[in-house]
Amino acid sequence: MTIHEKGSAPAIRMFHVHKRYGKRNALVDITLDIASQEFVFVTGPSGAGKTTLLKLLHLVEPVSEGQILIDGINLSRIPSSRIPYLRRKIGIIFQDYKLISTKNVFENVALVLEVMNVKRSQIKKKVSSVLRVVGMEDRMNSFPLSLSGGEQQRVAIARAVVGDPKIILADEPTGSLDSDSANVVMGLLKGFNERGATIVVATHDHDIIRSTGARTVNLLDGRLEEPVKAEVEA
Amino acid sequence: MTIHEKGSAPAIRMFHVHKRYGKRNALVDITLDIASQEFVFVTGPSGAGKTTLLKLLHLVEPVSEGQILIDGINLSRIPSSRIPYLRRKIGIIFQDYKLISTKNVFENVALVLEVMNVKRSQIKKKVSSVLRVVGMEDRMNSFPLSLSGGEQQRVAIARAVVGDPKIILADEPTGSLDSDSANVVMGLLKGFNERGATIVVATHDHDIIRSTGARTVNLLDGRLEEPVKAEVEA
Amino acid sequence: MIFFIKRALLDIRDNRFMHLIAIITIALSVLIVSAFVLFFVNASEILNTWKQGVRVMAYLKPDVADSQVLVIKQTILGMPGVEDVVFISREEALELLKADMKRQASLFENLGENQLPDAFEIHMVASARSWGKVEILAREIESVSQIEDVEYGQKWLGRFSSIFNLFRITGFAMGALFFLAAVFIVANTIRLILYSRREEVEIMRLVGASDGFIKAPLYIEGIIQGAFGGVLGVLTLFAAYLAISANMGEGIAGTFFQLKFLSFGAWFGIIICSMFLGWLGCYLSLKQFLKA
Amino acid sequence: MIFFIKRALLDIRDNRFMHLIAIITIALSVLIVSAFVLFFVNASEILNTWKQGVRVMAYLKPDVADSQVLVIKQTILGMPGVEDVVFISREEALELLKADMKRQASLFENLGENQLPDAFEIHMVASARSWGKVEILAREIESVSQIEDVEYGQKWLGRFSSIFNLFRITGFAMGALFFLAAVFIVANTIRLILYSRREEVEIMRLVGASDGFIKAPLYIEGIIQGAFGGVLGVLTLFAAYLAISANMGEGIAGTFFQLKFLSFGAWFGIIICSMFLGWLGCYLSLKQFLKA
Ligand SMILES: Nc1ncnc2c1ncn2[C@@H]1O[C@H](COP(=O)(O)OP(=O)(O)OP(=O)(O)O)[C@@H](O)[C@H]1O
Ligand SMILES: Nc1ncnc2c1ncn2[C@@H]1O[C@H](COP(=O)(O)OP(=O)(O)OP(=O)(O)O)[C@@H](O)[C@H]1O
Ligand SMILES: [Mg+2]
Ligand SMILES: [Mg+2]
Repeated sequence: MTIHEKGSAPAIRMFHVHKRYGKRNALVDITLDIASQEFVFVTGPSGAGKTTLLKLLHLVEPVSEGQILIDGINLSRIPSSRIPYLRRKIGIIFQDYKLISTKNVFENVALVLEVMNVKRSQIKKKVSSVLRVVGMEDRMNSFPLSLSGGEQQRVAIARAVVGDPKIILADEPTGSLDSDSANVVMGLLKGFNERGATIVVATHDHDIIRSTGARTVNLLDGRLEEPVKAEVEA
Repeated sequence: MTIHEKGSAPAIRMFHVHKRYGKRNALVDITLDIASQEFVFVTGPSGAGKTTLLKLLHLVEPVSEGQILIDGINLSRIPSSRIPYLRRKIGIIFQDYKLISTKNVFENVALVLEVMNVKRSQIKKKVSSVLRVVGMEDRMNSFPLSLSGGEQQRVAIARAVVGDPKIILADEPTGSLDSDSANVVMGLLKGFNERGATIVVATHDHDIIRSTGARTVNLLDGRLEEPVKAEVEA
Repeated sequence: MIFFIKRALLDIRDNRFMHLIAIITIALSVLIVSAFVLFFVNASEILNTWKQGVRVMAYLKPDVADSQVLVIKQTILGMPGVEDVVFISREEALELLKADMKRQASLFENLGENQLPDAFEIHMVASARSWGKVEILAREIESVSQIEDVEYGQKWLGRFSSIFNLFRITGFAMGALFFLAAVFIVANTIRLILYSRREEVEIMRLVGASDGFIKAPLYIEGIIQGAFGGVLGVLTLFAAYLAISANMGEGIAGTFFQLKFLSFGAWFGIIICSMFLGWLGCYLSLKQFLKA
Repeated sequence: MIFFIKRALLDIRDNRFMHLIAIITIALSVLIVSAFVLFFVNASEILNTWKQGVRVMAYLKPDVADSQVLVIKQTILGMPGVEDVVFISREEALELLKADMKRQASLFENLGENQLPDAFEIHMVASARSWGKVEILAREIESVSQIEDVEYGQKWLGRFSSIFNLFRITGFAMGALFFLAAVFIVANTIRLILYSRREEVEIMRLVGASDGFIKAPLYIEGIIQGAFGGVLGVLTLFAAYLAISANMGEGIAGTFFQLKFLSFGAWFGIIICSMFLGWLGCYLSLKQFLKA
């Protein structure tokens, strides 16, 4: 494992991680370091295991084998009562958005802050400002089912970043967006990255990867396509 | 309205169609002809009204104003008991897939044929063959929630085409697909088009539009961006 | 049809959890209603056995000739509602009286002539054992010229009838209430189930399924749920009945009264009813549901 | 806490349909259980008024001096379970007897000396009016040397007790059954509701909500549902009660018996119970639910 110079300790370390769903191998022997404050793309064709990788990092699924450390904390050792606190440090954009359909846009985004016990006035301010960035400020009172696909995705993005997380996991965050909106979103993520967040984006949009020029991790059938030799930067 | 020479009568005609959700104008004064056996792209940024347009054609939503004719049938005049029969002529791929999560892949796709009263043995054959085309043949017994985003999308595509529909409406059919899979899907749609189906694809993926070179209808804030002057072909 | 039944069964497999809840709910509803009915039937039975004790005494005038007694007996037997008439001579009456009043028996020791009247004890058929009918009969018997007086324990019977009426009305009202509540609960449960499956139904419509295609298996499922629920409910009731009547047996051994269970026909009726309940639940929820 | 209550109320607004169903279900369950309890209480009341008729007669030996009567009366009054003791002299007894037996009154006309014994009529406190206790008391009284005999209508009381026991046991069993059924139905309904909201709960967990944060408003909602359901159930029962007792009034005007409704305390208790029911339903479903 090479130690990355950008940031201090790696934000995410995966050692020989396997993930099996029944007999199906979704991830095979993944060993990967992501430095603190790094920006990483995960790519690969449909079914390669991108979403699975992010789910493991967010403790949505348990690993089948191997170890994952986030900020030095071993995810297999963490007691289940601590999981919520860990998740509050991570913002996640799900491929299928996962908005609560009985709550409106504002409430969906505000939920993240309510969970953290942020004050009401504070919540209002933060939610409005983040919705403004993704261009959904005037839809605060709409319900997810009355939004277009791209609008839902933008709400999901707002929710992921509203809590100022140290790590942002984004699963195809621009899949439903036209190129202009996509650029806005990528700009937003880069801004967070510059202000210190570690960012992992799963995507199959090579235009975006090219325009960003960050490190790319390539998955194929659950395997790392080429052992990622972390290029020593600076 | 120019009469298209490819195909006989227009498969889809829209006259001054408006669609309002409450006070929000999703579509404004759309007048559009799509010839029988034509291949048309509908583009536009997030929230432009692409999905709304397809929903009107599939009778998911009623028009607020104006008339839509499909195969010469006026959609506002059709009795609700006839709607299922009209829908069986149209294959649709939803932006959010809309797979039934309690049914497995085979059952989801087979449903279209069951509804049409196709014989069991026939169903088996057709479903297998269409799943083979989209590369999901070996996942027939999986449930939608255990599929990756792209896999779900491919099942949705299989379901849309399995009934050999005369019209295929596709809403971002390649949004979750890597470029290879996307090409496979576009090839599939082109094949249907060549065998006589009318195809309408809503997408924001300009690569795909470019590679296909078909007519493009551009929406912006619910309006046709430039009155579509149908280029006389042949 | 077979296709729809197949689809219904597949559907039950796919939605086990919710079907189980529906079945349990139906079973409990059936249990409640039929337990109450059983309770009511048994309690009525008890009151009925008491009512059997109701009899009418007709006292003859002192000078009636023996030859006339049979004629009068026939007359009374011919009246509507009379089941049996027993002649009790004044001698028998005295013996009965003495037996009845052991304590005061000493009273009768230095008794002169037996001045008791001859009498008829009249038993009535079960259906005529209501206060009103007994009164009518009594008046009719009184109109026979050789009858001096008719006695039928007015007070006792009156009190009894009013209680019985009270019991019957509340019993019916409660049975109806329970039944309605059961229908509501089942309908609500099925509505909730359909609600949680509204997406599935919506998707089926979007791929061109007709309402009939969507509804048929749901109805069949409702009926199957009803059948399972009914059987389960009746079996549970039967178990409870066995437990209670075993307890009873010890408690009042050799009692005059035997707990009754429902007849086989009633079993069958309950199960049919609960199938209907499943169907009705479906019907009520689907009506509102497919509109929306 | 206020925050959680606010969230619960918002949640109820967001999920009106399902909360309405939960409330109706709870109301119906409350209705069923309390209707049955009310029925049972009233029926018991009737049986109890009959039981009040139970009395013990103690007959004195012929040669007891008047001066001793008071002493014996005090002795009996001192025995456990005795409420009141009334002395009935032989003269009074004869008058009562004659009044009792109007028909046979002619018998007493040429009666010599009054050979009836003096007696005590003993009334018992309500709690001691069971067969077993009456028997014990009777034996105790018999042991008083001046008492010749004790009579307490063994047969009548025995039959009565067995029926009363039967009634009580089935009543309790059925009340318990209904209650359990209600708990099940409510728990199932809430489970179904949570099931249809499992995605929402799952999403909340994914954005870092602790179990407490998720559960607190659900419990509060359960309790609010319970309260609404309870009030609705009791009100419906009260309406039904008014309807029935109005009917009763006509049917058996001027009857000795007055239908009772639940006391205010009982109302309150039922509502508390149904809040508990809402909570319990939540608890049972959440337990299983958050595991999965
Ligand atoms: N819950 C599950 N149960 C069983 N198999 C699963 C489950 N989730 C994912 N899989 C399988 O694991 C493999 C990897 O899935 P994953 O969702 O990680 O793919 P992906 O790289 O995100 O693909 P896409 O680009 O299509 O979203 C796929 O073959 C998928 O079918
Ligand atoms: N059910 C609805 N109720 C209210 N507003 C709606 C509803 N459906 C769509 N809209 C609004 O109508 C507009 C057009 O939506 P539509 O889904 O057609 O956009 P789209 O072109 O498909 O966008 P995308 O590329 O993001 O999917 C949007 O502003 C959307 O919020
Ligand atoms: Mg994925
Ligand atoms: Mg759309």
